[in-house]
Amino acid sequence: MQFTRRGFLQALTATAGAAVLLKGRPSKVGQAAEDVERWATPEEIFVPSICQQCPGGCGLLVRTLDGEVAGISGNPLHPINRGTLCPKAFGGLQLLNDPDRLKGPMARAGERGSFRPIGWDEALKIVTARLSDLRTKELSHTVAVLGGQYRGYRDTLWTRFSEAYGTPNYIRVRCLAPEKPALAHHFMQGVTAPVGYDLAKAQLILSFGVSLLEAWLGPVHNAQAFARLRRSSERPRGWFIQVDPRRSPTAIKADRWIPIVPGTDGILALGIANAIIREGLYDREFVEEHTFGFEDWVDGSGKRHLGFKELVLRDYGLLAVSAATGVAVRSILEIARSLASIKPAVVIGERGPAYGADDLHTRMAIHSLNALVGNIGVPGGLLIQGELPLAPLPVAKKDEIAKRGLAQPRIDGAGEEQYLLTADTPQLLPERILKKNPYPVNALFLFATNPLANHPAKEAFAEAMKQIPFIVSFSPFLDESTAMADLILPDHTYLERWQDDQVTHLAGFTCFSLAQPAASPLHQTRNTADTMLGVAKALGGSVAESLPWEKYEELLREGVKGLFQAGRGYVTTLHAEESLRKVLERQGYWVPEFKDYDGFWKALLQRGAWWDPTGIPVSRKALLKTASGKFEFYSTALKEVVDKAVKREGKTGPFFSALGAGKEEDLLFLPAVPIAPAEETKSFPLRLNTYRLLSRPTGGGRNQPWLLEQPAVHVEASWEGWVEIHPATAAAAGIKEHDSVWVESAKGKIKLPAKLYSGTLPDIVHIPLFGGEGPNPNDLIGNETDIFRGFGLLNTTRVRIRRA
Amino acid sequence: MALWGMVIDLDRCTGCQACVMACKAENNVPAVGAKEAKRGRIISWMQVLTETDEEHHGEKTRFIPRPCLQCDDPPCTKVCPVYATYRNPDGIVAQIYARCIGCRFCMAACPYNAKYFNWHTYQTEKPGQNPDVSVRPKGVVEKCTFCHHRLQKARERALAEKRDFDPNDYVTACAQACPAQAIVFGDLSDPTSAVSKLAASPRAFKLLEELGTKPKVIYLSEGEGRG
Amino acid sequence: MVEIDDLHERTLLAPIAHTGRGFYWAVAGLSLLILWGVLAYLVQFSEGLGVTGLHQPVSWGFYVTNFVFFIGISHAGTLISAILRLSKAEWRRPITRMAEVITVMVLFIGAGQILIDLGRPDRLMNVIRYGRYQSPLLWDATSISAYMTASLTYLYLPMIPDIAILRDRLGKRKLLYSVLALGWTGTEHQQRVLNRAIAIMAVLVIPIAISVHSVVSFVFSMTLQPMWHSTIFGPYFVVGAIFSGIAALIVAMILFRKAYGLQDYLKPIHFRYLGQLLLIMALLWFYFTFAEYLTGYYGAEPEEMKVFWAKFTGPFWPFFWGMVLCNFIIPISCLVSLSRHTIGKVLAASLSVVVGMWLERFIIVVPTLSFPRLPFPQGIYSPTWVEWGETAGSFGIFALFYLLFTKFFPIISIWEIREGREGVKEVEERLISYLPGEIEEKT
Amino acid sequence: METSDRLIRALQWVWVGFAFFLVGGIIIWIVHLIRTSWSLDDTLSASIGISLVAIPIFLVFMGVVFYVFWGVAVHGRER
Repeated sequence: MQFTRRGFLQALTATAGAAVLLKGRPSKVGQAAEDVERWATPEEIFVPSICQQCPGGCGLLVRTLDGEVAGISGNPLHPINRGTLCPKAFGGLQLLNDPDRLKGPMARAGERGSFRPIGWDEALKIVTARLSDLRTKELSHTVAVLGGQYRGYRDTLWTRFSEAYGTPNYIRVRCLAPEKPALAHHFMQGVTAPVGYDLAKAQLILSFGVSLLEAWLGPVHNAQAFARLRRSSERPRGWFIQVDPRRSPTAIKADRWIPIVPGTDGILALGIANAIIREGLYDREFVEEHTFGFEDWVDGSGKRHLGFKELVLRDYGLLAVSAATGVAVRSILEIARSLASIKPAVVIGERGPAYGADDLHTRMAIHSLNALVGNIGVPGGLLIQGELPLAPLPVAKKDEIAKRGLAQPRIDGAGEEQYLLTADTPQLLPERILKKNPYPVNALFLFATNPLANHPAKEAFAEAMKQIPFIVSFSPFLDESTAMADLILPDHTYLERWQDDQVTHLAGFTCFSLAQPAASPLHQTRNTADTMLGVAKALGGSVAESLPWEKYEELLREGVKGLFQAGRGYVTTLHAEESLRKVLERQGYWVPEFKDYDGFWKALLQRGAWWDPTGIPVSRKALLKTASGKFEFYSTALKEVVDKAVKREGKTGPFFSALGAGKEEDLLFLPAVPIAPAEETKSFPLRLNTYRLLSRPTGGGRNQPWLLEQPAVHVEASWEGWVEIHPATAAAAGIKEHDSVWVESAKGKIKLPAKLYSGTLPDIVHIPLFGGEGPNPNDLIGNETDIFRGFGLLNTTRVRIRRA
Repeated sequence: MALWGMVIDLDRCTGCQACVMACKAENNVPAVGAKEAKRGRIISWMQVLTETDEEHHGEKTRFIPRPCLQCDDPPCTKVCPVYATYRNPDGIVAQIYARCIGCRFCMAACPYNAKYFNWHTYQTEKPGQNPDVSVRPKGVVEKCTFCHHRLQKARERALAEKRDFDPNDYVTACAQACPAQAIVFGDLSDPTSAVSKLAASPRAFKLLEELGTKPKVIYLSEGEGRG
Repeated sequence: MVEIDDLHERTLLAPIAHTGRGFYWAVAGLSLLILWGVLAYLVQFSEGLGVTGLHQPVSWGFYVTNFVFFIGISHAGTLISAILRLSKAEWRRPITRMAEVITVMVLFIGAGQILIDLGRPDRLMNVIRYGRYQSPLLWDATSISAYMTASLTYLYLPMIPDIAILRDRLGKRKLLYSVLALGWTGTEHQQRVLNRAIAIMAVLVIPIAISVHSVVSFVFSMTLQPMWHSTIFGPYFVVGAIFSGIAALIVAMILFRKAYGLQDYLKPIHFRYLGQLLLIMALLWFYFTFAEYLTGYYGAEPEEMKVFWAKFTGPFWPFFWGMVLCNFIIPISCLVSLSRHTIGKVLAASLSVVVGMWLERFIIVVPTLSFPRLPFPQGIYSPTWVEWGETAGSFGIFALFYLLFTKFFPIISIWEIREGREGVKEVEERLISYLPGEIEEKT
Repeated sequence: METSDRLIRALQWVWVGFAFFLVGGIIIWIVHLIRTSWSLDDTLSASIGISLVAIPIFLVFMGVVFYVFWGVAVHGRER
């Protein structure tokens, strides 16, 4: 049959036309229609989603063409990032289309590391069989679940599952718990909700080692606040001081960079307090009426107690502080005077990794500056994070086995002996599993964490995992820990799954982000929440009853109903509408936007987030919830905890001796940081400081080429980690730029390219936590544990360097 | 005719490189790989340059995000032997990838190093790319185009909705993504636009202004102290 | 082999008549080089310019250096032979053709370097279809094509009488020679036409040659880069070109003198004169270099000084001081006194000048690109085997074609030598006419 | 006039024709450049300026080649 060109085209359009009507867009009708489909403009939908590359919780707008993701931009309505993004967000495109992603569930075939693909039903059968077998043998407590850096309903789901199943061992392996208040704030202000910092209105920001613009809880939000601090129509240019051993990009953008010996931030804070008090610059009114323990005082039993003022004036003279911290006296005075004179100010002393050995007292010392200059209860100072009015879920049903399992002690020893104050101590896991103390672990679930890469004691962890008979990993990639697993049930990436994010700890407003899958899953992966709901149903009994939902979507829908009935807050809308609603709310009218819950749910999916901008508790009453209703320099709450522990274990008990045996009694409860004598540095002269890069996503981001190629701006590096060395130290060791260098600590050694960077003290070298395959600074870090937060100490290791 | 320009406030910019990654995602700019990057062949239309002033004792460092400055008197279009780069009616220095013979004269002529060369075939059709921007073959020069395809799409949308073109519909990927809102994009010829107001600020300066290339990206210098 | 009676014809046609073993060895060696070059280009053509050492700030390297270098050498020929012919310097007779051949051969290779340097050589037609004269590259194209046609004509015209001799005397390739000889029978009218044409071409070639190399320098000086954007580049490149041209010519002359036993045609006196010309050019070249760097140093613009110190003490110091050594110190020390073993000294001087001038072009092109005005991340340019391959290949092709030329046509112009011998009396009168006062008739 | 003589003469015409073709081609190319720069309104002055110098030079070459060919190959044979 001889086709003329015109004839061919007509036939083509006819079939294509039919196809279009058939399914709303040209379906694949034989080879000829292939071209037609390519010519036809694809259907473009923008789907709101949430970025999971860091705990910042920014809202995304994912551009999909015929269901395929073609671009990522910021969600303009989302209150946290208002349409802007950080560099990592765009790595999401490459995360989704990463060729190394696991295509489907796999089971171990033969020894560890070799796998065979299996179907989902068979995989679920294996898990359910193993779990129910352990339950029947009353060994439910020997199941451990390691959770990484996530929050929201996924955390709720895992908590419920562990309670219903009967294991106390749901352990969060992360150095930053954003939904819990920092210990220092809890003990000094008695708050239960996390404390936020009103960066947007602050005139002075003094940050102790918190790289605001690079890491810590949402660099996008901080960048916006920083931008308004610098240039905004309402007020003059703000002042920003960064105390950091490294001249990080945050320190570069600060007005003053104060180089400091790592771990001595607390001592510097007390030195500043000394200067403020001696020059009488402190907020007299606030200190006298709203604080306790400033002056010396006598307790009920007539015993004299040291006051904060006396402590600071006695022990923390400027010369001693300057010697310990390496900060010139002139700088300390300048900081003190500007902190006291520029109002409103905010002092930030809260970050992921610990400051040093005595982390609690360091943070108490830094936080006490806020009280000294009266930042508490004023706009531009501290705020309390509001509560999200989510609908309370029915209590998880616990049968006999569950109750008995939950009664068992935790394997990571959190909440006992010297770790009384920690919620999770992942640092101790390896040795306790190896010693089978208190009991052997029979099953291990790894969700969104890769301990064999980012856990300081990763070698011990590898040994420990060898002894665990059944390991399940939910990682979408075959990373180090997943390679040791017995069963892999790969999770979707965040662009392919139902997702929620309850952002706390930022500018005080509460924000609940919700996201539907932006694209249909590319491989046979499954949302871990759905997997666990399936396992729960298969286990039956009380576990199935306490996790009744068919799909994760239903759990979200049930929880979000609370927001609809809360009677406050809005689904984010355009700026104009929002300000109108705020005006109305100030006069006390809160107009519900939606009649029924369905409309509310659809709008929430359409716009991406719900938030309540008004009524952010700033008042002193909301911020000071201690027994005395005052800011306690001398923390009575801490004293209670210590007294209880002493009553139980006596003064020689592990908790008391770890907290500060041999110290003066009162110093335990005051923000007193001991000035350690300069230790001998013969074999390892340099100190190692690790830091997080803005361009490295959580989970290592091993295969996101854009981010790997241009990881940093302050040094010239690409595709691999590096070690920053001061030019003088490098010259002494005969090292030139880009030379590869051995960095050696007592524990191990790694080889990295050297970058000469003058933004550091000469005796400190800095290695970024780069993630991915390359050499890992965790091989160097000694396994000292921070007894207050259960995570490893990342900046106390001593190293030496030599040319490779 | 609209004179598209950009103001970058160096006081606000935090050197986070969101603009760099947004540009790469929007324009399918390839990651050249470890070996090629080590050889110094990273293609990055918007690149954050770090200027350190070593002599000063507390040496000052400054982050300069540098797109193509879309000069009004571009030294690169003068030297191109085949009319493969030219200043189009929108005032944007465009690049014709199909005509470029890869002589790299424009790269040598540009004082801002805003032109990048495809030394190998770095980018092929891959999932997750932006279909509005063509992928560049090996052997041609490529550069920032102020996301010119977004201007065309905005114009088509205005035509489709039968209204005249509103300049605010057209914003570059980097300006949209910048968390510190340090990059402001708009029409310099319209005095009421944010860009024109900012360009008139006393802090405004142009990069290598003495060369007379009349760049359309205006930088605002960092402030000192308070106020 | 036909018996050739005349002494000159026999020695000068000897290279064409029979080929010795040396010739084959030379061809084999050179074709090895060319093979390396061709292989390198094929690899580069398929994989892209990434196989070279070039990278982001340093987008030009070996190929552009070779382009300027070979175009520089092309000035040896027509310029020198034209000037010597116009100034009626009798000692030019055995040198002119050798010089003109260098020009023609090296022009093709020089222009070829630009093609090798292109990222998309398959789109060369774009230059023809969409060319624009605002680009200095197009000025290059025009002036080089003009210079190519001029030097081809200027080479071909004086060869016509020699081709006629070959047509009559030599048995081989009769058809080729008779076509090329254009029916030359040595009649008086033909001689007058030829002399007038050569005179016109001699006059015309000099300005074109000057224009070629100043336009090549405009490729750099028209940009705004530090140490490129300067007014001295035009004359500086022309001086450098003549300088390297003479050196290349001397090297070629010495090689052919030894290979074909032309000792009594290329006498030490020729080399002494050329040596002195080389000395003058060395001094002139040093003067221009000194002037350029002094103005740069004294003006002390930050960007200029970055490049300046990169050359003097920075990563490029070996090339810079190597250049000064090869272009100034060695030639001066060799050429100052040329009375004893002239050939050895002149050869040493010109070899070092050829190397020095290649370094000079490298020092102009690469450091400026390596240190841009803005703090762009800099890498150090290190050429790969591909670039060395193509450089070696270019030298190989040039030498091979030169050798093949000597197999087809006499390297020294036979009729000019004969004209020189017959015209001795006439030259004498001309010399006397230079003297002041009346010429008393000598009986 | 044996056949080989006529063949040589023809080949000589071809040889000179080739030279004319080359130089003529370049001139036509320059004219083409002027036309494109005029139609694209792209620095017409540069194109005209350069062609004012280039085209006469190429015409001179044509003249010289023709003069030599005419003087040597065609007329010079007898006188």
